[in-house]
Amino acid sequence: MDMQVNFGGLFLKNPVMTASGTFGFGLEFAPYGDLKRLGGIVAKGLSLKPREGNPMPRIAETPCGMLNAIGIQNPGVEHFVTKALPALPWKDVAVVANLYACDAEEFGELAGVLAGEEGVAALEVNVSCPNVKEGGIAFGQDPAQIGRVTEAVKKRAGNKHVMVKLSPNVTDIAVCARAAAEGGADSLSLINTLSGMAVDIRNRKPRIANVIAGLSGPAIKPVALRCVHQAVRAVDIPVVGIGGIASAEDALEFLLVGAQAVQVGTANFLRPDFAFGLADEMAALLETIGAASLDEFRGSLQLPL
Amino acid sequence: MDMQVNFGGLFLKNPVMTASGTFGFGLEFAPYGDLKRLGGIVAKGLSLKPREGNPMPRIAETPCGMLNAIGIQNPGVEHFVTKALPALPWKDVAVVANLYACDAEEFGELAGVLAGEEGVAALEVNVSCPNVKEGGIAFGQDPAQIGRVTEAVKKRAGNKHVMVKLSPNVTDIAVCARAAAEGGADSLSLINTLSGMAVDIRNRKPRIANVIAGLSGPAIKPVALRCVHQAVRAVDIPVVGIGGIASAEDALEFLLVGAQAVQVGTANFLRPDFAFGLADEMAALLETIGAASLDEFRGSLQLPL
Amino acid sequence: MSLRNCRNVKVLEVSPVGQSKTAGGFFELRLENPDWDGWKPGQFVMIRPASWELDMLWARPFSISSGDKASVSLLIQAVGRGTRRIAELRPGDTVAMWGPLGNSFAVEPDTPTLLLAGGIGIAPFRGYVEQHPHPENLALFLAHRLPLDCYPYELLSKTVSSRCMLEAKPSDLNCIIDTMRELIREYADKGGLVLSCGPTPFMRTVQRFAAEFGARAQVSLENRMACGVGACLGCVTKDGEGHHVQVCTRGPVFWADKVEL
Amino acid sequence: MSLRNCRNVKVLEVSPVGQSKTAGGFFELRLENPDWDGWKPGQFVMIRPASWELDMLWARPFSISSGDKASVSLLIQAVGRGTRRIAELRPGDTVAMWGPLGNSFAVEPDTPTLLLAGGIGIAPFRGYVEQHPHPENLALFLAHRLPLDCYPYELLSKTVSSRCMLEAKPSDLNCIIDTMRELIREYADKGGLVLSCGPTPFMRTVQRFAAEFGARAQVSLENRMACGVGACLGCVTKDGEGHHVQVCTRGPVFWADKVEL
Ligand SMILES: Cc1cc2nc3c(=O)[nH]c(=O)nc-3n(C[C@H](O)[C@H](O)[C@H](O)COP(=O)(O)OP(=O)(O)OC[C@H]3O[C@@H](n4cnc5c(N)ncnc54)[C@H](O)[C@@H]3O)c2cc1C
Ligand SMILES: Cc1cc2nc3c(=O)[nH]c(=O)nc-3n(C[C@H](O)[C@H](O)[C@H](O)COP(=O)(O)OP(=O)(O)OC[C@H]3O[C@@H](n4cnc5c(N)ncnc54)[C@H](O)[C@@H]3O)c2cc1C
Ligand SMILES: Cc1cc2nc3c(=O)[nH]c(=O)nc-3n(C[C@H](O)[C@H](O)[C@H](O)COP(=O)(O)O)c2cc1C
Ligand SMILES: Cc1cc2nc3c(=O)[nH]c(=O)nc-3n(C[C@H](O)[C@H](O)[C@H](O)COP(=O)(O)O)c2cc1C
Ligand code: FES
Ligand code: FES
Repeated sequence: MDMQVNFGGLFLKNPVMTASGTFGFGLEFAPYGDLKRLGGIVAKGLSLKPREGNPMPRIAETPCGMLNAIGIQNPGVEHFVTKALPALPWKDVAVVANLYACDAEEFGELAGVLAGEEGVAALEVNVSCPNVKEGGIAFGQDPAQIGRVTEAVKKRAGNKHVMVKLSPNVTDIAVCARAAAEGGADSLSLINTLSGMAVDIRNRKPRIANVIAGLSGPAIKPVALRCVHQAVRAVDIPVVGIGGIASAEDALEFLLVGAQAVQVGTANFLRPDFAFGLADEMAALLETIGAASLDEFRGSLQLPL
Repeated sequence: MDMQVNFGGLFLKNPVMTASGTFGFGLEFAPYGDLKRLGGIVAKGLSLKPREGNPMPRIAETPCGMLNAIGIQNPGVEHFVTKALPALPWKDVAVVANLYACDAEEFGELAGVLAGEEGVAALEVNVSCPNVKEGGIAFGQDPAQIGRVTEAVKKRAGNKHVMVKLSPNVTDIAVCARAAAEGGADSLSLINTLSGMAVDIRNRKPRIANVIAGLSGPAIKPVALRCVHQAVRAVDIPVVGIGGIASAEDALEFLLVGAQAVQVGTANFLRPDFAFGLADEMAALLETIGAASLDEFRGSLQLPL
Repeated sequence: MSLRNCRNVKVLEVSPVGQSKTAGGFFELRLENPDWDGWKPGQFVMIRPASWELDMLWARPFSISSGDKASVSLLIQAVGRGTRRIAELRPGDTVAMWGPLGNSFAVEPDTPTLLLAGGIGIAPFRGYVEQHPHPENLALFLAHRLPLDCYPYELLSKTVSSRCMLEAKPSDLNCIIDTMRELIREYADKGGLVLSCGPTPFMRTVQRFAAEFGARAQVSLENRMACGVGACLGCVTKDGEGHHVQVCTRGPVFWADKVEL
Repeated sequence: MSLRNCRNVKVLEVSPVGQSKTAGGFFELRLENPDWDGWKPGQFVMIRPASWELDMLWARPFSISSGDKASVSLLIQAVGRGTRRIAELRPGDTVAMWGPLGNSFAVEPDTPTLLLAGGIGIAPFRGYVEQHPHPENLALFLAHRLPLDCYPYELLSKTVSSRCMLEAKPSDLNCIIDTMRELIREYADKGGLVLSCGPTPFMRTVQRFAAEFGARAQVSLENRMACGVGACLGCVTKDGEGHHVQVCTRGPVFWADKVEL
């Protein structure tokens, strides 16, 4: 089955991308599979300056999920452009840069640095930063800010596809989706992690030094599906589904509710070769369940009247 | 260890309550344990009139969790007062009525019916109704409405303890917590279910007839702990922790972040005798980990400076 | 205070069923009897292996197929994740079990009684036959999709007059339906009793012909269950008046004219 | 293209370790060798039993303790949910394994080398001893909390000069620390090499005395890991300049003066 997807000028050989922060810069996974088998690689979050990230401990296991508060540790956008990007097979796999900043100006600057990079297929805007401040509302939970950041990135992104990544930690994801669309986003990707926490009753401390952390993995799939379902119905731009995908069936569920493509995050930790075979498994499963094509299947969820 | 708790005039023999909608009217579980061993029983959601609830299918299993969209099927408050309550050992276990309505007036009326019932120890106000309308924002996600409903219930509740149950499907749980406190709530209970969804790629239909459903069980515990942590810090009134509790350790985690008591929901389905032994197990575990008393342990989470 | 309870019991035996053994994924699970006073055919248990820990939260419902003071037997078809993992249990493993749950099939010792089973719907009828005071008044009809030797058919066919039909191709289905029609008409005419257990479409067929010929018929439903004790309201069906009632406590057996399928 | 890969391998054997058998929860897990070209002592693997399905998402890291063309051996102590479930594996079960991962201990064939093991920290040293060209230059010191016969001590003590000390009461700890101090001083004085593996407080003690006496010392860290391949940044430690570096790829072995513990 033909698995190519093409939306908003972004071409993917197949609908499987790897999610930011779970696949390094891609090269870490090269020993476990051929990166060219992937539809896309979303690189780990990039900031203008290098960041050391949050103190340890940063990760904890939870029922069918995990918490992380890495705090966007990264070597800075410059390092990515000069060291990582050239080593990636970007002619054969869409490489997406994931942008992290805490105000619109900085986002614009980051976009400016990446706009001229031939190897970058798209920019993903991480307006979620759920890990960074304890309590309080991240600016990505405010539709007005989402719109402003999207505009700022779009203005400096040249002809790059701009994908805005939404946080599920909001009262109404549809409002956030519309804010990004109105800000000029070429597509949306969702969901980022759910805001969560874990504690240790023995030492009476949070299990994550940052206290509040981001929940990911199969546990959150029902929330992710619901958010994607709502976003698809709220906007006309394409939507990329993320959250808890750990099998071809999971991935197809997101396509069924209308996603154009998916990103695989935490499942890359279950085994490092997970993402490589997924597109083939999806194609085989589509045939098994009698779908005529990817396009025929996508968005074909039958809702009760 | 002394496990009694007493907050806002509500006395519980121990901090273990059963969560609304997961324990029927309590009597369903009488064959599996002595109801008097529980700290409290929160009865299934009650409306003024009997309700048939949502169409089938209403439940689905998810990774470490489940979805439900029962739609508050119940025989109406009158039936509860005349048939169920007299059969419950309410002198020996706090029986809490869970109120469901979709506007402040109706909530007030419900409170009025129950205010005079000696057997009712407290009223829990379910402002979440996440299952009932697909998409759209439930009125329980609006702080202004939460305040209004709380006032309406409080006004008609006589001297009954009023506990307001919060939805986690909001941008800022602290704002909702404060709205309930300012509306006169005697305590808060949280969380209700997360808004989620599941689909079947074979028949291309939602797994739940209502499409959107409520996610509960161990999968959501990290979100629940985070919400309770934030609520405890936002208000001065007592907080009851709910969400994914499936062991004594889970229950103590909620007490550690500052909850006065807990409610056990989905775990009652893992085995019907689950809730009965929990308080004893909690007491034993508190001793094992060297807690001097319940009060010493409660809220003793050490946060980084 | 009640017959029901919830106990951790040990697995005594897991053995494939039918001559073809594991082919159809049918097996018999024998568990310690947790001090039951007794049970009635049509009743079921909820079981949840301890090894499931926190993934797959719900126990699974199975008809009690046989049992004595020492053990309880279930006949199970592996159809999904839960039943496949149950098939992997080994003697000595721990399983939480509660029951006996629900109501049971009507027993009228002297009435000619037809047992209609669709596939693994045969499970409760084993116990029905074993406990019936006059098995000579019973007749079994099994509609099956897999080869007959996958099913625990012989456990019953030795005792009661039995017939079976294979549904291998679409036209077979018409034969089966015709046969059911004739059988139900026959039992209606002689004032007999029709008891049935199987997938929902099978039950609907029973219901239709029972209505057509005025047969006294019962259907046993297999709705998905979370609690098994009437609390979650996830298993409901509509009763004769269109009200949602719990299959686990008001069923699983319903008179065919008192339930919407 | 690389020595590393990820494969489903079969469990060959799960056997208790030490004369007291299961008492301390120590066992040896032998797995099929997934076509490795080779591995170096100090390197580790990530393993994840297929039976974990979706609960417990992360694989668990274990030092490669021994191995040949046919099999890979791990020495494991059951300390939590994951290791307890690994202990329940049976021959024939499927495990996803990736490796060999990380760097390895320094090998200087002619240098007197002291191996300091805290508890199950002894695991990588078995391979170290087996692969070392001149085991006569090696000496092992094991600090242990459970009876000695719980540990795979004999596997090494037959080949290299070995000593061990039990930490049963608080004063024992002081003795152990004093002994470690003397040993590290001795190896510093003779220009030897000190290699260590054990819990973090144990590593800190090594680090402290190595600094005090200027010993060349390596520590192997056991940070919690999710991916094992350098991607998740969940396992980081601070290097000599205070930068966060991945223990899984930049370690697990660090020179004691180039890491903050
Ligand atoms: C009162 C009662 C008695 C039963 N007695 C028996 C018995 O004696 N022997 C036996 O083998 N089975 C019996 N069943 C059915 C059995 O409970 C299910 O097959 C089992 O729960 C499936 O679990 P699973 O995890 O393997 O399937 P899942 O992976 O959960 O589902 C697999 C497939 O089966 C469907 N399914 C799951 N449960 C049901 C269900 N209850 N009804 C219809 N479709 C379902 C799912 O939609 C899915 O398509 C009984 C059910 C009930 C309610
Ligand atoms: C490179 C490396 C090599 C290792 N080699 C071995 C080995 O050869 N043999 C062996 O038995 N173990 C080894 N370990 C440790 C082993 O990985 C852990 O014991 C295991 O992951 C614990 O999993 P669990 O699910 O049983 O424990 P959990 O239930 O996850 O945790 C149980 C307790 O152990 C603590 N814990 C869990 N993991 C670690 C950890 N990595 N470090 C410190 N504390 C932890 C938890 O905080 C908790 O208190 C190694 C670890 C690393 C990083
Ligand atoms: C360890 C870790 C690090 C992450 N880092 C980032 C990041 O840098 N930028 C970002 O946009 N999302 C980040 N995420 C979120 C994921 O990209 C993804 O949105 C989320 O994990 C949900 O998908 P999953 O359930 O498949 O993991 C991170 C997730 C994890 C688990
Ligand atoms: C089947 C089911 C029915 C529920 N019905 C109600 C209800 O009527 N009223 C209410 O306030 N909460 C209801 N809830 C929510 C629970 O009381 C609880 O808040 C939620 O399930 C989270 O806790 P848990 O993870 O322990 O289940 C229901 C939950 C389930 C699973
Ligand atoms: S299974 Fe819960 S009410 Fe029937
Ligand atoms: S375990 Fe993921 S970076 Fe080390």
